[in-house]
Amino acid sequence: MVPLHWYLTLSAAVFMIGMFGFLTRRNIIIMFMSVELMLNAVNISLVSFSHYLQDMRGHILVFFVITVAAAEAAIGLAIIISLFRNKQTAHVDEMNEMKG
Amino acid sequence: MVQTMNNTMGFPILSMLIFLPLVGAAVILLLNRANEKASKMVSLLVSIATFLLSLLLFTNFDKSTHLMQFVEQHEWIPSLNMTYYLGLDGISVLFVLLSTLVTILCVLISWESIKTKTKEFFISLLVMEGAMIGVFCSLDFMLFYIFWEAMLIPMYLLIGVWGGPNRVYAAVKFFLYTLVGSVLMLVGIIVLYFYAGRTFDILELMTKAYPFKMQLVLFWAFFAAFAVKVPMFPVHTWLPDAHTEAPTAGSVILAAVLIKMGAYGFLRFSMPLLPDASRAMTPIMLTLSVIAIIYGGIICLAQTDLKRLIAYSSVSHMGFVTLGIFALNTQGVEGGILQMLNHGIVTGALFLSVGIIYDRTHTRVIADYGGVASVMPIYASLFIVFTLASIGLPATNGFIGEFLILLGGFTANQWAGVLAASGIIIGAGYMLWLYQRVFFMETNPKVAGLQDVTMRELITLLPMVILIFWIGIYPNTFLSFMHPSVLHLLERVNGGGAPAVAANVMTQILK
Amino acid sequence: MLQQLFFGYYAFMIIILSLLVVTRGNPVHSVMWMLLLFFHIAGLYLFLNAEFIAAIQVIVYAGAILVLFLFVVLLLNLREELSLRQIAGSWPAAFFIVAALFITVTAALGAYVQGPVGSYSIEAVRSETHTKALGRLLYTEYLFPFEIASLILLVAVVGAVVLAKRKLRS
Amino acid sequence: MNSYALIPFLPLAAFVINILFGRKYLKENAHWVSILAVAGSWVLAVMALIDVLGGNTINFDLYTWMLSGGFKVSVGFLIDQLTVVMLIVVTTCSTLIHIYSVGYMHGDSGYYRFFAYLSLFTFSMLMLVMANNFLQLYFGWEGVGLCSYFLIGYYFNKKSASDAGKKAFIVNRFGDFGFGLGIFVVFLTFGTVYYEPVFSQAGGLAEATFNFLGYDVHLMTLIALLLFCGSVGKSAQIPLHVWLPDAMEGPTPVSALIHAATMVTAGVFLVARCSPIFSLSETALMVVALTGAITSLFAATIGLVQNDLKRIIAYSTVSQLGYMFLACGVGAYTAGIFHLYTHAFFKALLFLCAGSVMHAMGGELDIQKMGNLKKYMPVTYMTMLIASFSISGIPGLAGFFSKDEILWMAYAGESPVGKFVWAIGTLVAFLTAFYSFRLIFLTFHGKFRGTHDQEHHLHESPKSMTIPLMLLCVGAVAAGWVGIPALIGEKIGVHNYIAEFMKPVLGHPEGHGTHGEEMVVMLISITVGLAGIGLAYFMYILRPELPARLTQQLSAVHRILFNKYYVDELYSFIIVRPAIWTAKNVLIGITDARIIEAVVNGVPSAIAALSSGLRKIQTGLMQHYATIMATGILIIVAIMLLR
Repeated sequence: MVPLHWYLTLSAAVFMIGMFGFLTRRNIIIMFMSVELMLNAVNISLVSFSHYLQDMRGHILVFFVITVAAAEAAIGLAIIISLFRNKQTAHVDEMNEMKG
Repeated sequence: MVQTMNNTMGFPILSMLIFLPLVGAAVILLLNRANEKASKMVSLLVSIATFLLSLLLFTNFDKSTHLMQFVEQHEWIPSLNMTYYLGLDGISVLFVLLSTLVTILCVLISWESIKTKTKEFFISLLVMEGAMIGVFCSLDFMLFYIFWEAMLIPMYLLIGVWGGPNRVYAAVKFFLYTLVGSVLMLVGIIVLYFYAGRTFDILELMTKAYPFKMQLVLFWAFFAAFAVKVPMFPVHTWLPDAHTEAPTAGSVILAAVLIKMGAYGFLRFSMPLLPDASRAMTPIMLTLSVIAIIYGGIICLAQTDLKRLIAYSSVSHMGFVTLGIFALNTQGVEGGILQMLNHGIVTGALFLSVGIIYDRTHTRVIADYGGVASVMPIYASLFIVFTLASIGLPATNGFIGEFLILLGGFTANQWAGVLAASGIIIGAGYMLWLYQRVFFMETNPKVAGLQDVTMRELITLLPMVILIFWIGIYPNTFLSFMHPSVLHLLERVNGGGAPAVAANVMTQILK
Repeated sequence: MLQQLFFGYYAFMIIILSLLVVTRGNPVHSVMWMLLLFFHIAGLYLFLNAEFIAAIQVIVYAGAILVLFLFVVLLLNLREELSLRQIAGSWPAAFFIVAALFITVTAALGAYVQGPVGSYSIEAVRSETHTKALGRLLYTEYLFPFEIASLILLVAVVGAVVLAKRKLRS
Repeated sequence: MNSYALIPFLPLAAFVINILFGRKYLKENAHWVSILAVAGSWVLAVMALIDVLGGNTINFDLYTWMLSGGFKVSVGFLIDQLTVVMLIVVTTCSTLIHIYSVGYMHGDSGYYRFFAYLSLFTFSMLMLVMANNFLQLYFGWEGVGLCSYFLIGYYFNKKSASDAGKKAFIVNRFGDFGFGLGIFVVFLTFGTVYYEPVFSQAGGLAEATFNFLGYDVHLMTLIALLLFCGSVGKSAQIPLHVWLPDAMEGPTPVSALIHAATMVTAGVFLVARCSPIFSLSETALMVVALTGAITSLFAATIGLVQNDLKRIIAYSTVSQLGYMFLACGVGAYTAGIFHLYTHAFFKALLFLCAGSVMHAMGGELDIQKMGNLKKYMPVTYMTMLIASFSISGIPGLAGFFSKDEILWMAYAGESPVGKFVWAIGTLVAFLTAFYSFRLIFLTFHGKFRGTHDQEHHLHESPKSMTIPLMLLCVGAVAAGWVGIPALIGEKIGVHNYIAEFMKPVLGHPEGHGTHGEEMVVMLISITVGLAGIGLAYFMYILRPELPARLTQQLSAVHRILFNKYYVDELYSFIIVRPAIWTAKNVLIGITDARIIEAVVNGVPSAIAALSSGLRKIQTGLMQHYATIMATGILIIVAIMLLR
C-alpha cells in the first residue's frame, strides 16, 4: 500500500518544479508550460485525496481544473501570439509595460 | 424609538422629494442626445415639480413642536441595523426648500450658458438636488453619510467637466478636501454606532450620554468633515478655486446649499450628539469664526476676480454663521440658521448675477468692467440689492441674520461680538468697492452695448429679490419654524439647564 | 510491494520529466517531454482508480492543450531567442524560495490527519464504473458549475479568436 | 391701524412706484408721485403736531419685526414732542426740496431715479425719527445712509462721485459699528431695545458698572459713548467728518436735504432721544460737548480757505453740527434741537441757493471764478444773503436765537467744560460769519471773474426753484421766533415756546446766571458775528488784494487748512492702504499661498514623493512579482506551520 504522503510529496515536488520554472525561465511559452505543470501537480493531490477519502468530489474538481486549463491555454496562447506579433519576442524581459 | 410626528401627508413626501429629481435624471438619460431642448425642459419641469411639492412642507409644517415631522422609516439593512429613516424638523425644513428653489434657478441660468454635454449637465444637476434633499432629510447616520458623499460626485463633475480653464485642479482639490474630512466623520459614525449599541438612528444616538474624552475625539472627527464644508478658516482654500472654476450653476449650488451642509452638520450632529465637547470647544470655534470673518473680509479687498471675491466673502459670511451657532444661545443659533439661508439666497444670487454678465463678456476680471450701470440699468439695480443684502443693510435679510448672530455672539463672548462686528465694516468696504468698479465710473469699452437682463434671467433673479426683502421685513415667517427645535437643541447642548439667553437681572425685573 | 514499485517508477519519471520540461532550452523539446510527462500522470491516475480522469488527461492535455502549445511554438519564429540566455540570473534566489517552500510544505504533511471517509469506496466506484459515478455527480449536484464551465470555454473560444486575429488594416 | 403709520409709508410707496415704473412709464412725470406722497406725509405730520400740542403722545407697534428667544422687536412708532419737531423739519424740507428738484433736475436722464431715491430717503428718515425702539432707529439710520450713498453717487459715471458715495457709506459704518454695539449693551442690560422701558429703567442703573471686554466700566457712560459713535459718523464729527465734504458730489438738492437739513442731524437727534441715558453720565456729556466744540472749530477753520462753493457750505454744516453737539453736551438738548430746527431752514436755503448759482454758472463751483451775480440773480442773492445773516447770528433771524441759546447754556450750564466750549463757540461764531460772507462777497459782489461764455448764460433760476427758496427764506427768518429767550421774550410778551414744548422729553435746564450775564453773552455773540461780516467786507470788498497777500505770508497755515489738515491722507495712510496691503501681501501672499496651500498641496506632494520611491519596485517584470508572491506564500505557510 502506497501511503498518501508519497503522493502528496510527489505533488509538492512537481508543483515546486513548476514554480521554479515559472520564476526562472525567460521564455514565456515555457513559463506557460510551467503553469500547466503546477496545475497538474495540484490535480495529482486532488485525485489522490479523492482516492484515499473515498470521495468523488476531488475528481469533479480535477475535471473543472482541466476545463479551466484548456480555456486558459487557449486564451494564454492567443495572448502570446498577439504579444509576439507586437514585440517580436517571447522573452518576458522585454515585457515591462507595467514598469512604474 | 424616539418619539416623532407621524407623516400627516398621506404619502411619503420626503421620499418623493428625493427621488423625483432622480427619476427626472433617469428620464433625461433616455432622451436623445441631440435634443437638448428636451433635456432642458424635463429638468425644468422636474425641478419646478419638486419645488411645488416642497412647498407642501412649508404649509403643512407644524411649527409648535421640535419633534421630527413627515417621518418615514423602513427596514434597509437589518443586519447592520441601518434603516431608511427620513424626517424633518425646524432646523432642516428650510434648507430643503432652499435646495428645491435653487435648483430651479440653476436650471434657468444654465439654459444657454451650457453648450457642451448638455444632457449630462442637467442629469448631474438633478442628481445633485436629490442628494442634497437626502442629506437634509436623513435621520439614519449611514443614510446621511451616503447622501453626503453622493453629493460630491455630481459636484465634482459639474466643476470638472463644465468649469473654467483650471477646472480639473479645482475639482480634484474640492473632492479631496471634502473627502478627507468626511472619511474622518465616517470613523466617528462607526465609533458612535458601536458605543451606542449598534444603531445609526440619529435621534436615538442623541439620547445617549458619551464620555467626555470620546466626545472630544468625535468632535474633531466631525469637525474635519463639517469645517471643510463650511468652510472654516483655515480649511477654506478649496472654496475660491472651486467657485472660480465652477460653472454658474455649480457656484450657485455650492454657495447656496453645499456649504450650508457643514454648518447644518454642526447643528444636527456635533452639538446634540456631543454637547459637552461642543461647549468645551466653543472658544476655539468662536476664535476660528472671528478669524474667518475678518480674514475673509480683508482678503476680498485684494481680489481682482469677481467670482473669487464673492467666494472669499462666503468665507467671511460663513464665519458669521459658525459664530452664531457656537454662541450657543437662542439668538445666535437662530441667527446662524437664518444667516445660512440668507447666505444661500444672497451669495447664490450674486453668483447668478455674475453668471449673467459672464455669459455676455466672458471675463471675470473686475478691471474689465466699469460703468455697467449705464449699460444695464435693471441688472445694476438687481445687483445692488444683492450687494446691500450681502453687507447686511436693514430691510434686507442679511441684516436680520447678522444682527441676531452678533447679538448672540456678543452675549456669549464680547470679544467675539466686537471683532465680528468689525467684519461688517470690511464687508461694506469690499462689496461697495466691487460694485463701484463694476457698475460705476466711466463705461468700459468692453462692456459697451451689452444687452440688459432678459426675461429668463429676470425670472431667475426675482425669487431671490423677493426672499431678500421678505426675510428682511418679516423674518418671523422663517424664524417661527425654528423656535421649538432650536430651544430643544439648546436644552440638549446646555445640559438641560436654563437656556443661555442673556442672563441678566434686568430681564427678570422687566417681566 | 508491487504497488510501491509502480509508484516509485511513476514518481521518478514524473519528477525527471518535469525537470526536463522546465530546463530544456528549446520549447519544442519541452513540449515533447511534457507529452511524455502527461502520459505518466495519466498512468498514475489509473493507479488511483480514476479512469475517466486519466482518459481526459490524455485526451485534453496531451491531445489538445499540448498540441496547441506545439502549434504556437511552431507558429512563432523563436530561432533567435534560442541563442539567448534562457534562465534568469536570479535563479538561485528562486531556487532557495522554492526549496524552502517545498520543505515547509512537506513538513506540514506530518500534521495530516485522515478525515472520515466518504461513500465512494473503490468497490462502489468499480461496480458503478468511474465515468458513470462522476457523470451522475456532475449532472446533478454540480450541474450549475458544469454549465459555468461550458460558458468559460465559450468565452475562451471567442477570446482566443479575438486576440489572435490579425488586426484588419482599415 | 393708526393713520400716522402712513407718514413714512407714503414716501415708501412713491419709491416703489417710481423704481418699478419710472424708467418706462413715468419718466418726466416721476416727480408727481414723490411730491404728492411727501406732501401727504407733511399734512399728516402737521396733524400729528396738532395732536401732540394737544398733549397726546402716540406710541404703537405695527407688527413684530424680529422675535428670537428673549429678543423681540417691532416696527413701531413713537410720536412725542421731539419726534414731531423732527417730523415737521423733515417733511417740510423734503417737500420744498422735492419741488425745487423738479426744476433743478429737469432733463436729467435719471430723473425718475432721483425722485425714487429722494422718496426712499424721506421714508428712511421718517422711520428713523419715528422709531419707538433702537433697532428701528438703526433701520432708518442705515436706510438714510444708503440713500445718501445712492444720491452722492448719483452721477455714478464720475469716479469722484462714486468714490464719495462709497466713502460716505463706509465711514458711516465705522460709526454704526459702535452704535450696533451700543444696542447690544442696551439689550444685555435691559433685556429690551424699546425706548420706553429702557429710559424708565435707566435711572435705576445710574451707578451700575458693566464688564466690557474685560474692563469694568460705568454702564451709562459705555452705552452713551457707544451710541455716540453712531452720531459721530452720521453727523460727520471728528474723527469721522471726512465723508461730508466729499458728499457734495451729489446733486445740490441732495446736499440740501440730506447733508444739511435732515440726515446729518440724525446724530443730534439720537443724542437728544437718548438724553435720559446721556444725562446719567457726566463723562459722556463732556465727550459730546468737546467733540462738538472741537469739530465746529476745526471745520470752521477749514471753511475759511476753501474755494468750492458747496464745500464751504459743507464745512459750515459740519461746524454747525458741532454746535448742536456742543449744546447737547452741556445738557441743553432743547437748544441743540432748536438749532437743528433753525439750521435746517437756513442751511437748506444756502445749499439751494448754491444750487441755483450752479445752475446759472453751468455747474461751476469755484467761487474765485464768480462775482457780481447779484445783478443777474436777485432772488437767489437776496435769499442767500438772508440765510447768511441768519447763520451769522444777526439778531431777529432764526440762527440768532438758537445760537444764542446754545452759547448761553454753555456759559451758564452745569457742565464742567461749559466755559471752555462757550469760548470756542464764540470764536466759531466769528469764523462762521466771516466765511459765510466771504462766500457772499466773492460770489455776488465785485467783478465777474468767469469766462465770457458763462457770463452770457447767467440767468435767474425758474420758478419751481425760486419759490422754494423764498419759502425757506421765510423759515430762515421766522423759524427762530418760537424760541425767543426769556430775556427778550418777557419784554415783547412771548414765551420760549419750544423750550416749554420740549420740556417733557428733553427737560429744560435753567442757566445759572443773571440777566446781566445773559445780556453780555448775547452782546458778545452779536458783536463777533458783526465783526466777522465786517472783516469779510474789509478783505473782499474794500481790499480785495489782501487775501492773496495773507495767503502768501501764512502759506504753511493756508496749506494745512486748504488740505483739510491732511485727515484724508492720514486715513488713507493708516487704514485703507495697510488693509489692502495686508490683504495682498500677507493674507493672499503668505497665509493663503505659503502656509495653508503649502500644507494642502504639501500632503499630496509628500505622497507623490513617497510613491515615486515606491514605484522603483514596480519593475514591470512579471517574474519579479511572482517571486515576491512566492516569498509571501512561503512566509504565510511558515507562519501557519509554526503556530
